[in-house]
Amino acid sequence: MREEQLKPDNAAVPAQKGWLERKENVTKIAWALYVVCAILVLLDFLIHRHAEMGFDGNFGFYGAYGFIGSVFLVLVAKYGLRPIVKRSEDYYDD
Amino acid sequence: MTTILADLNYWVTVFLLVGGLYIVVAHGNMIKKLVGLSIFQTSVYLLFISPGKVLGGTAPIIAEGFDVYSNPLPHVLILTAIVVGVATIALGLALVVRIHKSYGTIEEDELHDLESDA
Amino acid sequence: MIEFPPGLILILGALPVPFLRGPVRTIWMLALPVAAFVLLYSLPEGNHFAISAFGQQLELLRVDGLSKVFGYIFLIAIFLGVIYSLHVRAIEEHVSGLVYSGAAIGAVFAGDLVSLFVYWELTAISSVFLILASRTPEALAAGMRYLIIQVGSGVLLLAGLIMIWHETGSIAFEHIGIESVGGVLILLAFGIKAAFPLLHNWLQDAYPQATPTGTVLLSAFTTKLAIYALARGYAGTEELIWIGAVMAAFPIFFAVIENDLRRVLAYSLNNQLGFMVVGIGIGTELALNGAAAHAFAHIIYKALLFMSMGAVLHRTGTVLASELGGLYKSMPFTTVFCIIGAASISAFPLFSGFISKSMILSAAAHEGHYFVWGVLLFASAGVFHHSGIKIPFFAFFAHDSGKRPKEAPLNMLIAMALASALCIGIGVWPSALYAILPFHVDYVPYTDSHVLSQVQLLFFSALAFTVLMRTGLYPPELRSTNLDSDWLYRRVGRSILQYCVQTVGSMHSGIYDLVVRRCKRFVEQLYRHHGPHGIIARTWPTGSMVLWVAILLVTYLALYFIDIF
Amino acid sequence: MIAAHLPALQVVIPLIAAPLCAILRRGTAAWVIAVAANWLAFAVSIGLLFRVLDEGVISYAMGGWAPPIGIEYRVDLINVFVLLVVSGVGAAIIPFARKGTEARFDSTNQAWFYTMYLLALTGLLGVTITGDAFNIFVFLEISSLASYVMIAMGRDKRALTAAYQYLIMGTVGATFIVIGIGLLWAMTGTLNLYDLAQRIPDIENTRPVLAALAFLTVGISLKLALFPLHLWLPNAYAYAPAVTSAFLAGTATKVGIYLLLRFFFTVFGGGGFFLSTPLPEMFLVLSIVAIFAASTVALFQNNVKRMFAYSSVAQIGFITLGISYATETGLTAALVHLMNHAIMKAGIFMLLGCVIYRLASMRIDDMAGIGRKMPFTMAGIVILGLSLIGAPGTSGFISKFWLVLAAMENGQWWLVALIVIASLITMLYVGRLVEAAYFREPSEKAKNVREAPLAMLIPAYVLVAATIYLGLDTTWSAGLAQDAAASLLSAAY
Repeated sequence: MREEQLKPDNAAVPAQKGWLERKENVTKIAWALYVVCAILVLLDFLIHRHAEMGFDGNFGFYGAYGFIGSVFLVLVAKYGLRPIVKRSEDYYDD
Repeated sequence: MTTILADLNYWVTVFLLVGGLYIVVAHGNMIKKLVGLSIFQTSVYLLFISPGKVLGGTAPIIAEGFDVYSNPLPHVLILTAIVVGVATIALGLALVVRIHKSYGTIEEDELHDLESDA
Repeated sequence: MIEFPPGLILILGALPVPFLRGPVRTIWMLALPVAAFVLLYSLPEGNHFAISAFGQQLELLRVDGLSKVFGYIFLIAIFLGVIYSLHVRAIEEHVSGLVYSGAAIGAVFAGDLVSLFVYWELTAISSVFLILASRTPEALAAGMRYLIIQVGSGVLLLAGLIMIWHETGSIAFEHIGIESVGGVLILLAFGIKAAFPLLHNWLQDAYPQATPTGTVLLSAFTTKLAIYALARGYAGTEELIWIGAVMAAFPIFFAVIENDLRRVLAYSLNNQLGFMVVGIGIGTELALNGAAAHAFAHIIYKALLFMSMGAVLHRTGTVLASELGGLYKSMPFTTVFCIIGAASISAFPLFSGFISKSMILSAAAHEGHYFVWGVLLFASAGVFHHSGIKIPFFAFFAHDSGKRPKEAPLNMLIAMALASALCIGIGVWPSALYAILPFHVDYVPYTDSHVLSQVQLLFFSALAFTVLMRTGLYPPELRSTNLDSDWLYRRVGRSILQYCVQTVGSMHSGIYDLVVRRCKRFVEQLYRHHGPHGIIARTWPTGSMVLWVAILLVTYLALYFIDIF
Repeated sequence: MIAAHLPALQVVIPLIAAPLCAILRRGTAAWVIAVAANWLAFAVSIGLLFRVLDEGVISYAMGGWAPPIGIEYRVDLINVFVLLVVSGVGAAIIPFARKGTEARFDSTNQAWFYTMYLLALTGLLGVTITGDAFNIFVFLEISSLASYVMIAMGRDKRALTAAYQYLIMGTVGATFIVIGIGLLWAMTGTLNLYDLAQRIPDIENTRPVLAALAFLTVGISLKLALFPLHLWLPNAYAYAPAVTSAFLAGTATKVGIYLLLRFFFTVFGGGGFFLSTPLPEMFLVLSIVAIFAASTVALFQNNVKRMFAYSSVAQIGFITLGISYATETGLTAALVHLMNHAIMKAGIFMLLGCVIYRLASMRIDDMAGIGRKMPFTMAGIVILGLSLIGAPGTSGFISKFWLVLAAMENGQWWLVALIVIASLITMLYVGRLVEAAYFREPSEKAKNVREAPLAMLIPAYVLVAATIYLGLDTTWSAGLAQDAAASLLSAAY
């Protein structure tokens, strides 16, 4: 069981690279995402929104909240939290 | 002075008690410890027997001409206690014999060293 | 009709398991939750099974809407768990799994605090074997820490219940509230098990150390039992709203930088509990329904995620994000199931998380808790980030690790398939779940507006992830230990004496220095004196023993005589 | 007719059976006699219990001499409770004794072993039932002398030194007790406990009475192994044969506790006197030290039997802690734990006896992986271990429950915390054993062992079952103990 899981992947041969790993495809996916996001924002014009609290009915509120929130989360975790809490893997072992 | 003499039996009791205990504490030899223990027990016999004596009383056997008797109860009790004491010392000595056979010594500090190694 | 506690069916049913072999054991273990489920289904509301013990009347089977919904989901979870672990040979894992689930179900139906406490402790004791069964030194240490904390929670519960019993003369488990000291103690006990902030770290410490199958069961019962208990005893306690908001928000920061994917899931578990706690704190019918529904949905998708990571661990021996990647090529089914779980926890429309989480958010908005609502929305985006994207991305895609493990064993795949079907089923037909919630539901999750908002939120989060990845801003996966509150007892506690010596000792000198040095020596001396050759443990010479006797005699004599003078 | 003589029969049955064993000199026959005598004694205890429940205190004049001159046997709720524990634990142990003794001794020595066992039983029952102070001393010595022999019969040669130490300490303790009794007798002229109780209140604060109290305290503390007078106990339990360890752990120290209660509460007059002395504080401190010091030592032991011996010292601390409150709840806690601990610790030592029988070692490293080889034995140990920790559903929980209740009644919250911490330490040392037995690869020695014979397992499991039963139904433990505690406190007899 052990040997098959560690079988080295012959990554040097480009033909064996999966579709998902090729750079141009990744770029395609990213562009698809950008397009979907744009459409979603535009849908705000079409769909009537019953805002519960007023401010959440603003144009693009959820999109902006999700984007900004996520960036905030990652950057705080990376630059704020990690420097404080990161220790070597065997920190508790001694 | 008179008070000390009046309580002489108690002083002897205390002396035997402390002396016996001292031997148990101070001597490393297991047989000497048993001797100490025996002395220590003897103090109890005295403690019980001496208050049983009524001054001017006679042995508690009903006979004409006597109406003051010593209390017979302590004698009975102490007879029992002596038997118990003898049994204890006998058992203790038997154990010492067995310990000597097993370890080759009956000095407690040497035994302690032997057991720590084991 | 048979009226028997379903939890006891599992606990008693676990006893013969060590003696069964092969298919008989499989059938027996699968039959237990099924039988309990059928039984539970047939039970009407009310108290059905009382015994007297400790001189009290103990209600072991209190059936009502709240207990029933938790009973159902716990039985589903153990059923899935049994399937998932069928390949495991170690008997103790099977037995402890069944007993553990039985205890959790028993606790749900406990109508009084004493039987709740008994089951509470039983879940602690039986579940620790799922951690110890990993048989690594780390698992042993983590298991012991887990056990101490869990048993500690039970002890707090005991202390609280005795106080409440003293005050009210009743041990019934109804609304408790935090007006009395006993109520606060019990809240603390529940809070430990529910992983309240700062009481949470046992979860991230212990769960990733359990066996692949053990974690699945652990993720289902302990914390959700606490959620049930909170909903029963502290519904509408306003403090819980704030506690829950903190819980929902802070673990996701840790999750982003965590490398061990099972620990990432443990953090996200913590975050999901936060939603439920908020719901309980709000305490309206909609909020409580939301908390119960979210617990229901959460158990399934979280188990599914742990199952997929368990399968990866089973096949590759690691779940470190830095070591994985590209597994979709050889484990396609597991990949798909993992993505379904990820979609559910992220609350994509048509997946189970969508129809339950939104109830809590709506309830928060209804009651005017706008700030909390905002925090929860942020947490929703965050969940998507670390569980929805990070887990499948780093395990199955990302850079190719070169690992080509076999697909997961058949029984694991079946369990994951069933869980996936449930996730989608609940997401598509929410009315079935809404029907068994404790209160009447007139909530409609699928409105244009709501679906659009959620999809916008999630897609823009994904956009943020993509942008951060492509600009290289996303934190790289690093092998590391990230400190959390366990640092307090694992490091600070241990070095506090040395610390005293260094700081205090340099400030003062002379006598103070001496005292501190004594303190430092205390730990060494503990072993020197109490260890096998220590002064307290070693065989004393008879003489010194007798000396002790004499000393004590003199002490007593002195004490008595002082008294009469 | 027989019912009237139950108090005498309680002691006489084992007393007569003992020399019978010695005369027969045949192992099997002696065992049959011992089982019969012990079971009869248990039946008598049960009979006495029902009589006491029906008609109250029973007074029985030995040999027809009316008290206070003759020796009186007096049975009330307190001592019938202890009689029940002693004879009951013995009744479970004695069938178990067969396999172990058969493997170790020839037929004659087996007979001697049972003789000694019955004498020890006689002594313990006698101490408990008699109402005469000097009689207590005599019975105490009978049981002690027999137990020294039983300890010395252990397979390790260290058993000999352990027995010798116990002999010295035991004799000193018994002598202290008899000195105390002597002083009381000199002051009052009576040896009957209940007569003493009538006369002492008048002279309570005289020096000889206080000296007597000091001697009694130290002497009894020695017998019940209260810290720091416990030093004889660990070796005695660790190196004695399993049967002896189980029997002594279950009964001897418990009878010591009984004496403590009887003298402090009955003879010196209820809770009031006890509270007026410095004893409560003294006991509180010593109990806490006992619990923590002994538990910590247990944590570091490599010999499992020694580990549980130290655990006994700690558990005795819990009992004396309950006594130190001198409240009804506190005394109930003490009595409940007396019963529960007797049962669980006897059970643990019996199951450890099963391990020794197969494995011939008590080192924790040798016991690695034994959980798979001896599943029933280890499962029993785990259940009893849980009870020791105080896990709910076991009798240990009931004990802790009452103890916590007593501490809270006195408003001593810090003590509740200490009790909890002590339970956690207990969990650690029991956990050490569980970890070794279940989560390590079998040691060289453990590889070839198999499950212990049923003849040993069944008696042990009787005690396991009792532990669980008493965790659920407390009619016979806490129910009785509560009444007994109330009568102790009011000094009504």
